[in-house]
Amino acid sequence: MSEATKSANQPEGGSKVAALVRRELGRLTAVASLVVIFTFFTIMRPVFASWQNVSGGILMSTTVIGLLAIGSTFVIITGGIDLSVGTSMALVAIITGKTVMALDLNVWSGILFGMVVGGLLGAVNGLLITLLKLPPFIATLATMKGAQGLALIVSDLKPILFTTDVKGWDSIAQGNIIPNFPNGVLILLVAAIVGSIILNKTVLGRYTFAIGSNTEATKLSGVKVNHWLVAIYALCGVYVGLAAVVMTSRLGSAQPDLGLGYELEAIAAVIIGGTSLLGGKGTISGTIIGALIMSVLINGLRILELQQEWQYVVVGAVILLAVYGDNVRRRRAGESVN
Amino acid sequence: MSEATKSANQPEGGSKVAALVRRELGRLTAVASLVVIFTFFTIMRPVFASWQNVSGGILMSTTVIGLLAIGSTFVIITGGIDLSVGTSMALVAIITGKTVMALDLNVWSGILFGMVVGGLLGAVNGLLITLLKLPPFIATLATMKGAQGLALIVSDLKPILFTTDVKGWDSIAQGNIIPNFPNGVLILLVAAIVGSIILNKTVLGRYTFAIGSNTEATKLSGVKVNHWLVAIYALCGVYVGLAAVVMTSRLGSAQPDLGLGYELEAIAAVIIGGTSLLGGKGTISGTIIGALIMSVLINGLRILELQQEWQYVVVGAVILLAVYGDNVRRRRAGESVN
Amino acid sequence: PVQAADKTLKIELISKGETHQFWQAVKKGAQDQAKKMNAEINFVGPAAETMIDKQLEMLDTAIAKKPDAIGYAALGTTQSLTRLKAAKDAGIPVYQFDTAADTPGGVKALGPKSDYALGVAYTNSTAAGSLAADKMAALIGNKGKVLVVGHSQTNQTGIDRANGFTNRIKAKHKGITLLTVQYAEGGDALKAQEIVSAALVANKDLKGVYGTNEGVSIGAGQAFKAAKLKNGAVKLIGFDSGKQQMANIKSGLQTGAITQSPMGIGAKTVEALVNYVRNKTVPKNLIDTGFYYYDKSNIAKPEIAGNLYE
Amino acid sequence: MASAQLLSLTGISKEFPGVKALQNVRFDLNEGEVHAIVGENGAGKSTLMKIISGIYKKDSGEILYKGKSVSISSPFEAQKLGISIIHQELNLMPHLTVAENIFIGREDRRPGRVFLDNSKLVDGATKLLKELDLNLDPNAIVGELTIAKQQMVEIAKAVSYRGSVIIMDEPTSSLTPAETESLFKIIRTLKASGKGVVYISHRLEELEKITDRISVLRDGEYVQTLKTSETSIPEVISLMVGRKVAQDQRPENRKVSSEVVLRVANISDRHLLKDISFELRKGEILGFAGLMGAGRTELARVIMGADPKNVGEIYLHGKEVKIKGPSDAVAAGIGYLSEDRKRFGLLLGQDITFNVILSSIPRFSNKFGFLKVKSATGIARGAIDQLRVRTPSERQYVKNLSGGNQQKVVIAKWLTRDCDVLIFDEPTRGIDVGAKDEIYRLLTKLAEEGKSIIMISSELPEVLRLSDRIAVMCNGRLTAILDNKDATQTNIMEYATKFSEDLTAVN
Ligand SMILES: Nc1ncnc2c1ncn2[C@@H]1O[C@H](COP(=O)(O)OP(=O)(O)OP(=O)(O)O)[C@@H](O)[C@H]1O
Ligand SMILES: Nc1ncnc2c1ncn2[C@@H]1O[C@H](COP(=O)(O)OP(=O)(O)OP(=O)(O)O)[C@@H](O)[C@H]1O
Ligand SMILES: [Mg+2]
Ligand SMILES: [Mg+2]
Repeated sequence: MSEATKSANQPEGGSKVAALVRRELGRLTAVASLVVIFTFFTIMRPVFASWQNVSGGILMSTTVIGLLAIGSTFVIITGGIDLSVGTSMALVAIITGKTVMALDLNVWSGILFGMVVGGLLGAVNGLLITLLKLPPFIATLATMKGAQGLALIVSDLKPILFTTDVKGWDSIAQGNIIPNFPNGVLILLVAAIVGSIILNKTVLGRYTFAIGSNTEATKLSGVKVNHWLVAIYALCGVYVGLAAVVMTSRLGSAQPDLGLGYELEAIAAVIIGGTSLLGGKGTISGTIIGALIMSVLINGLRILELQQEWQYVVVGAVILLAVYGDNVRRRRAGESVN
Repeated sequence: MSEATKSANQPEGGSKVAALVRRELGRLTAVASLVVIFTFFTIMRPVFASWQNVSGGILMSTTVIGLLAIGSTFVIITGGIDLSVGTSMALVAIITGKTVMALDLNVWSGILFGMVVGGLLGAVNGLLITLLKLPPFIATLATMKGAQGLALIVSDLKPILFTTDVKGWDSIAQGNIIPNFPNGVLILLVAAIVGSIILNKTVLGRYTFAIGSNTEATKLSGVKVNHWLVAIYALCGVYVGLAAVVMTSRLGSAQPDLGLGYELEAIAAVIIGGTSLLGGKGTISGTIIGALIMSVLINGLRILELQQEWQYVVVGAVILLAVYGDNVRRRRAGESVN
Repeated sequence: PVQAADKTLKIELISKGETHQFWQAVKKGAQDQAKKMNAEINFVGPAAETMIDKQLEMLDTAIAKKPDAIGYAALGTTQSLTRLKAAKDAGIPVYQFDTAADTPGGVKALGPKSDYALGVAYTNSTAAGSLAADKMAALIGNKGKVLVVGHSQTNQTGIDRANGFTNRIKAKHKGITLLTVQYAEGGDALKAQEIVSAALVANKDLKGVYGTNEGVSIGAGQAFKAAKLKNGAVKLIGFDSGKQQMANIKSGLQTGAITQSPMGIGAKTVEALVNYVRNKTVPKNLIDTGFYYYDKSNIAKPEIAGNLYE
Repeated sequence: MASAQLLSLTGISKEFPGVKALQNVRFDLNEGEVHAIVGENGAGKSTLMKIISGIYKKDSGEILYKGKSVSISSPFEAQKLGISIIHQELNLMPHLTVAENIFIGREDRRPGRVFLDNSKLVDGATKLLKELDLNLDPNAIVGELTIAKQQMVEIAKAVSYRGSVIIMDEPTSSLTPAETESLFKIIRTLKASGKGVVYISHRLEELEKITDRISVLRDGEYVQTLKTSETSIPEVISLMVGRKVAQDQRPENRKVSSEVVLRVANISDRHLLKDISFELRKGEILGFAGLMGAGRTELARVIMGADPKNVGEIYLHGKEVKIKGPSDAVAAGIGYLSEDRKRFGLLLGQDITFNVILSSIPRFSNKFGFLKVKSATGIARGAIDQLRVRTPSERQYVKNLSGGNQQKVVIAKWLTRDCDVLIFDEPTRGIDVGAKDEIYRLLTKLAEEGKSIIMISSELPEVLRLSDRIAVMCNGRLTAILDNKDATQTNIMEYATKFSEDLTAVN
């Protein structure tokens, strides 16, 4: 409600690029928080800023949560939530691990297989929500529990090892197509760009926003909301599948019990990144920055050798500050705060 | 939208009692799910229905989650969420344990102290949400982390043992004012009734619904929404404090790391009980039934000695069925399904 | 190169957890030893023992910091191999504690020599479980129903403690009936209490309960209390120590428990690393720090008390 | 009149719990015709339209579309047939842009049908908006527009379907006369191209300008269909209401005391308002006139503390009051009825009683904070009777009420609060003539009882009829305060368009 509002409503005019930059990277305070945190740690311990730590420590540890968070962004923009991403990731990892080992799949088929299985699990969420008309929280809580159990059952409680027969499984995340740049980070980057394109340039993305903005109105406009919701949850699942693949590659194995709790970290990254739980708005770039804030913070605190219990407290405080700072910026800029 | 709709919207006429029964206990399918599950286990293992199991097994194991869920119900009806209830409970337990031991407080002062500390923590959530204008998800995620860390720090990572000096701490939950009826269950019952009265009969309850229905309109009607929100989160905190007291009494000690994840179970109970995450509606009785469904189920599966991994799957499936059944009933009755 | 003795060595210890008492005891043992030997330790661990990826990140961070030595307790037995190799390539010696990396079998498969680590200071959890089984069998006269409550279905130590017990019972004490193993994930005392309460209802003739960590043991004891069992009516063998468990053993609510030597684990690891860095003394490949059964009768004895923590 | 029949409905009935919304209603529509449906609030107009557009299922009756019997079971099917609707309550996606809203579900795609062709979308919207002569930026975010502009988006959207039937359910309720005129131009174009328009409005004077026939509903029943050329407004009103209602009056000479209750001094905000000062006296109705966007709503929100002011003071009974938020304003005795009842007025998911007592809950509770349910129910019942809210009971959910009846519930809320100063922002929006008349009488009665009233309205006859004095705003400034006897529609419009020397933000 200030003069700054105007610019937000002005016609884009020719400058589409500017609009995109504004929309996708203009989340100044979030970026600012990131820079402040990064600089702080670098001053405290210069080794923090070493490429080895940045790529192998910070960026790599953003990959799994980052991928889950990209998927969750879509779901949250529709006004929904997916609590199952963590345990579904474990289940996909187990199923993919078993299948890759049993059928001796090559790396590419393995990746594809994981994404398909993830997509199917996501579609199940979508179907439960649309066909049974369950609130997303309940539907995905149920699949969260179900996936948790199934991962243990299918794996027979044992991790699935990707033995060296599966040539190159390691290098999915840890190889370097670009020298000194881990593939896992590359995957995250590409996945984020693809996600951003889907969200902003495709029909699916448009309906993601529309459903989150006003489901009833979208339905009344003749959009097959249920179909699209299934597609959106399936897309989230595809990202979960990719996260599972990256995780197994990082670990060299599929762990049946690894994933519970990750849903909350993913959702936190999405929301720190400025996407509203109420639906209707959000960006992938914000989500990635949100995920980065978390992993920079945790990596830095580890490097500073802060004790775990104090880390919790600091992380809590920084989440508050980062989101509060972002709110202040947006209020100044006249944007609405969720 | 059928003829069955009538009863739901018709004027009450004289029969207030009938209305109350309809409102508070008429959640037929949820109750029905409960009865079906209960009957099933009783047939499988008659000992399941023994009073010893019902009181000491099922009801007792509903106490902690039940209390957290009652508090969460208020918050969720406002359209908010409280992710901090689990770790706050641990923090309250530790602080109370330390204080009771250090000052040699008697049982009553100890209970009161726990509830006050809980209330203060809840008020902090409320203040973060209203003063800093943070989304409840973020504010309580931060306090969740903060409380987790503080519980460990304050306790110095060690459980606080309630030595026998604290006369009667055990009997807070495990004594029997009413023969054969554990006090813990009595506490839950009283807390639920008090909660239900607050929610339905008092100004605070009315504002809880109003804020959840339309915060803007409530504000423009002259209601001090921020004040009431702080009060509501504080009330949730009081229930968290009571849960902490009951938990320490059941364990004879305060565990610094026990509580994480309980928030999700509490929220699940609330939502299975028919309260909408969108805010504006909900009941305490529904929440209690939701919590009971979960604990009956888990207790029954343990008695049947189902393997842990299968328990997850069954719990997931039953959550789906229970909520779906309830939706179907409500649609039949013409009520809206969030 | 042999380091000057006066330089304070920096040692990174990556454990499986940080905020549990057991790990705090390991940390204390390591710290005390480090002080004696002019070294400094940084002790870290993930929030939960399922979080292998987090632990590996910690390992990465540790290597990036280029310390003089690393101590590592493997959550992922094979998953850490590339990191251990990286450490070796970077010239950082690694000694393992509690659980060894290598192949899925952990310590058993460690064999004569690990490629990337100098060795491991550990507790033989399977043997500890077996000892608990023998004690239980003796306590209940070799027959009746026994419930095992585990603290993790997937954590190697948890599995070994449970399997060590059940396998021993099945092999040696055939008169005993084992109920399905139940799990209080993460050692949640409240969940353990509920599990044992349910078992007491379903099995009036339950003779014994074995809990695989401190939280579970506390919960089981509280379940006995809630059911108003006479002390000793159902035997309870727990694991680890802690104030409440020790109090329960003294009061007779709990029969006994197995304790490892967590401080010994910490101390031996630091000792091995410092000696290697300073004096090039190659440490023993396997250092078994041992475990003990304790009950009311021997809880105060120095060889036991030294391994208990409050 | 040889034009073909587009729609023919016979024997339509629809029942909601406790409400017979429609009973045996008939209606027909020809090509190139504008057919109005009128009736009191809750008469069943919107329900009938929702049946035609596939949102509600009829209980019985038959629909012929272009001579063929059809069953319209979803909005999608209605669209396929060529029936589009502008809903009474806005149905837009607030986070999306104007262009995105207009073409939702039918967006231009690039070859391959996966990627959107946004520039084509924007071009299409630009062309459409130009064709309809609507002053809207296709890239504006809809949620940031005023409701009037949002209404225009709805209109553009409905037209964009290019169907043969367009239903307009109170399209002008938030439009100014000028915008209404441009809507009429659109309707005439549609008509000329052979489309049929169903037109619902409570502004009956519009009917003479635009409609060919008028059908009257009363209490869910069909009353009569009249040719516009052969009838008169008073006749229509008496068919609707069952009695005569006076129109275009001026206030009888009321005595307004000289006591100043509210004084607003030099208020400006960062956005629009510039140096506004006025006084409101005891027992006075002060009308606020102006074009859309003149800043009347913004002024009201600033007085209420709902939006921040930059400079300026507010005095009540001569004493300055610091208003930091609506609760301060309400506590000081100022009540505000918002122009957007759905967003700022109602708890849609709660019942009438709850909504009526919302701003006075402390009055309905004892000192322990317990609610006095009986007296709340009593008040609600009283309000329902007084304002003639059409509802089966005071426990009805507000979302189930017709639009006009919802408005009455908001009014009831403020009557219950008993404020000294009442700000009514478009109080008769969506209200039928009969009820309007009641509200006029109510406002007059309140003023006579000594309340001071600010009435913001875009309907000049209404302003002239009720106000003792009329304040006119333009572009965030107060351009005149006229005594009623000096005011005419012409000079009000003059002041309402008196943009200052610096002609900045002319829309
Ligand atoms: N979903 C619903 N549930 C219950 N009652 C309803 C519902 N929708 C409408 N009604 C009732 O049906 C009647 C007709 O409502 P409708 O909205 O058609 O009136 P209307 O003629 O459009 O009035 P207005 O001029 O106020 O818009 C009203 O009494 C209303 O309360
Ligand atoms: N929430 C908002 N965000 C941005 N601009 C706004 C907002 N609310 C109002 N405006 C702008 O403020 C100006 C004044 O609007 P306001 O609603 O006060 O006018 P009004 O005289 O009441 O007219 P109306 O008849 O439309 O209610 C308009 O230009 C409008 O676009
Ligand atoms: Mg209507
Ligand atoms: Mg206005």
